[in-house]
Amino acid sequence: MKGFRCGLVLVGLLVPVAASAAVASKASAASAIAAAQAEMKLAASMQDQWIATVAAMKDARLALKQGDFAAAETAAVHAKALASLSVEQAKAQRALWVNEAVH
Amino acid sequence: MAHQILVHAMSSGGSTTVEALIKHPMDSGFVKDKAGKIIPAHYIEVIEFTHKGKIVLTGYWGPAVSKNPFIKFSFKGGKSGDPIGISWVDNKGETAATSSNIM
Amino acid sequence: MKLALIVLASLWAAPLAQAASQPDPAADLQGFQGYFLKRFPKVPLAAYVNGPYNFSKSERDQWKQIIEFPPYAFAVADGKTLFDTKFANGKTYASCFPNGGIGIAQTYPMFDAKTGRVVPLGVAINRCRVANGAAKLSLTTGKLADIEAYMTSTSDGKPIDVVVPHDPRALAAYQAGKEYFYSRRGQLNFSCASCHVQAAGMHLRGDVLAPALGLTASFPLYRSSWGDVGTLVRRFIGCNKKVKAEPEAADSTAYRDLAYFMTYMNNGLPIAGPGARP
Amino acid sequence: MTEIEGLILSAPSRRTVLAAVAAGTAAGLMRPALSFAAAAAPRASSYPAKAFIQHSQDATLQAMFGTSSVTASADVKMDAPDIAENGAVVPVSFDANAPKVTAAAILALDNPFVMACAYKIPEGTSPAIASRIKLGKTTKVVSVVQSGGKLMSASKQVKVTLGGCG
Repeated sequence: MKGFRCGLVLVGLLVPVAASAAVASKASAASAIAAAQAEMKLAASMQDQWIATVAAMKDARLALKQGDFAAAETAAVHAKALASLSVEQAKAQRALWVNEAVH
Repeated sequence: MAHQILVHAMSSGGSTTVEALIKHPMDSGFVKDKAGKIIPAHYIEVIEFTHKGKIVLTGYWGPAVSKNPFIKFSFKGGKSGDPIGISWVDNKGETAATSSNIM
Repeated sequence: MKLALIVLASLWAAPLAQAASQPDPAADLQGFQGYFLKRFPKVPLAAYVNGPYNFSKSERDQWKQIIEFPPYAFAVADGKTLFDTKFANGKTYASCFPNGGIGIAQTYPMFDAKTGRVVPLGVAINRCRVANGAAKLSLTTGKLADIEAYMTSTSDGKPIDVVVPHDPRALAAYQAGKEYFYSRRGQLNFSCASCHVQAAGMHLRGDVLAPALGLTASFPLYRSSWGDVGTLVRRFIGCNKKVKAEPEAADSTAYRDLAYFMTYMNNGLPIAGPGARP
Repeated sequence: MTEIEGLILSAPSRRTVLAAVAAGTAAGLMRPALSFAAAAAPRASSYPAKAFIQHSQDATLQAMFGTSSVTASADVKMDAPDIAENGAVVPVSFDANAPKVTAAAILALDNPFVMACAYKIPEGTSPAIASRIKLGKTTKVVSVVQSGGKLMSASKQVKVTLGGCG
């Protein structure tokens, strides 16, 4: 179980590298941030927001403010990927927690 | 409530045991606060214990004494009802004193 | 947006399916305490309130010296002063609680049928303040923790007696707390149970992990690493951060329910708060 | 890790303190502002400031006692943990079985400043004192006692680990 999770985390870290190859504009950065924000909202509603997600989002917003759209988009994509992972984790736990419960 | 001193003094078998807990931050001057600013050194330098006015112990403390310092010692003599005096002065010149009776 | 809604809907379906089997707090309690008693046969039930000190002699010896004159003594004293201080309207905290607030800490968290929510002692203290025209205090540390320390000290040794009434809302809150406790979260993928059930009594770096059984009994707690007294909620926030998850709000339903479940699991154990830990 | 036997279910002294605080009795919570018989503040001028800013045992002892010559002695007993549960609060005590003890000091050799605390011990006070000190990292802790003008000591290595669950 633990190994599976670690695998997911690694994938999450690789995603932004691929995304940064695309050409970024203010609009694309903003939409990446919006997409990440929606995913984060979902994660929070499932009581599983990762600290790294919030940090990546903060980086994205800061880069956007400074006009570095490529960096903003990269960070936002990273944030969304992390948020998705935590959502996956929370979804899985909805069923798996029972296995850890002491009866 | 800034400068409290808690004292237990108990006499038995011809000697008196004194225990005291002193409220003081004992800031070492090496620690930073949340904003990253060094918290200035603030610690008790001299503490004096008296029995019926006679000094029974003088402590010299540095910044390496724990926050809210504790001390325990004993001296010959002393009987129930005798006053035990405690006073201290710190590196900022603040002082506090209290008196308690032997139980 | 529509897609998100569908995803959400499908997510909610799972817990509904689980809720089909009725929560049975009394059976859980028996199983939970039995699990620890079987695993650590030398530790008597009541001793679990001393947490890690059942598992490390060195730590226990230091602790014994420290509680000889415990560092939380000032919090208890300050808490008493605050507790006895009148609000602007002339009333005191005593007016908000049964028995004037003395010797009642063991009954919290309490289910409030009016609001349908769980009310931990800290929240009850804040409610009392608001009802008497005072502002809320931080639920984690400072004055509220001091008041809690004093109130808890008046319950010293009393058996924990948390009630989950036959109210579907209370049972749902209990079940939500249980699910929170056992669900892994955060980037490190740990649940509360990972450390405090599965790894209980083992070392995590320099510290011994306290078993969940007895864990809530010594709160509020003076932790040397905090340098002051903090509440159970403060520990929840710290644990969430440790596993790289964003903490919930201090007065969130999640934390109230978690405290409800965890404290209920300690029913029958003596109150030993305030406590001292590294 | 297995559980250990001989548990203390409750701590009587803790109870005493709680009860005393709750009752506001002699065991005694005192506030300086309220206490009428408060003693005068001690004189800060007697503070051996120089001894508290040294980085070695020798320099510290020289500044504190005027000599750095010290003999390890079985007559000095020292109690300190093998592993500190938290470096911020480490209980350390000493007990000297020696005549005419006039002063004592506790040193932590790897702290930024070596001397943690020192005591002037008048006649009639027993040369046994317990206090709590901070240790920055794993270090040798030394209790030095001045007996008849001579220094004798006991020492112990205290391991300080990172608080794992801060």
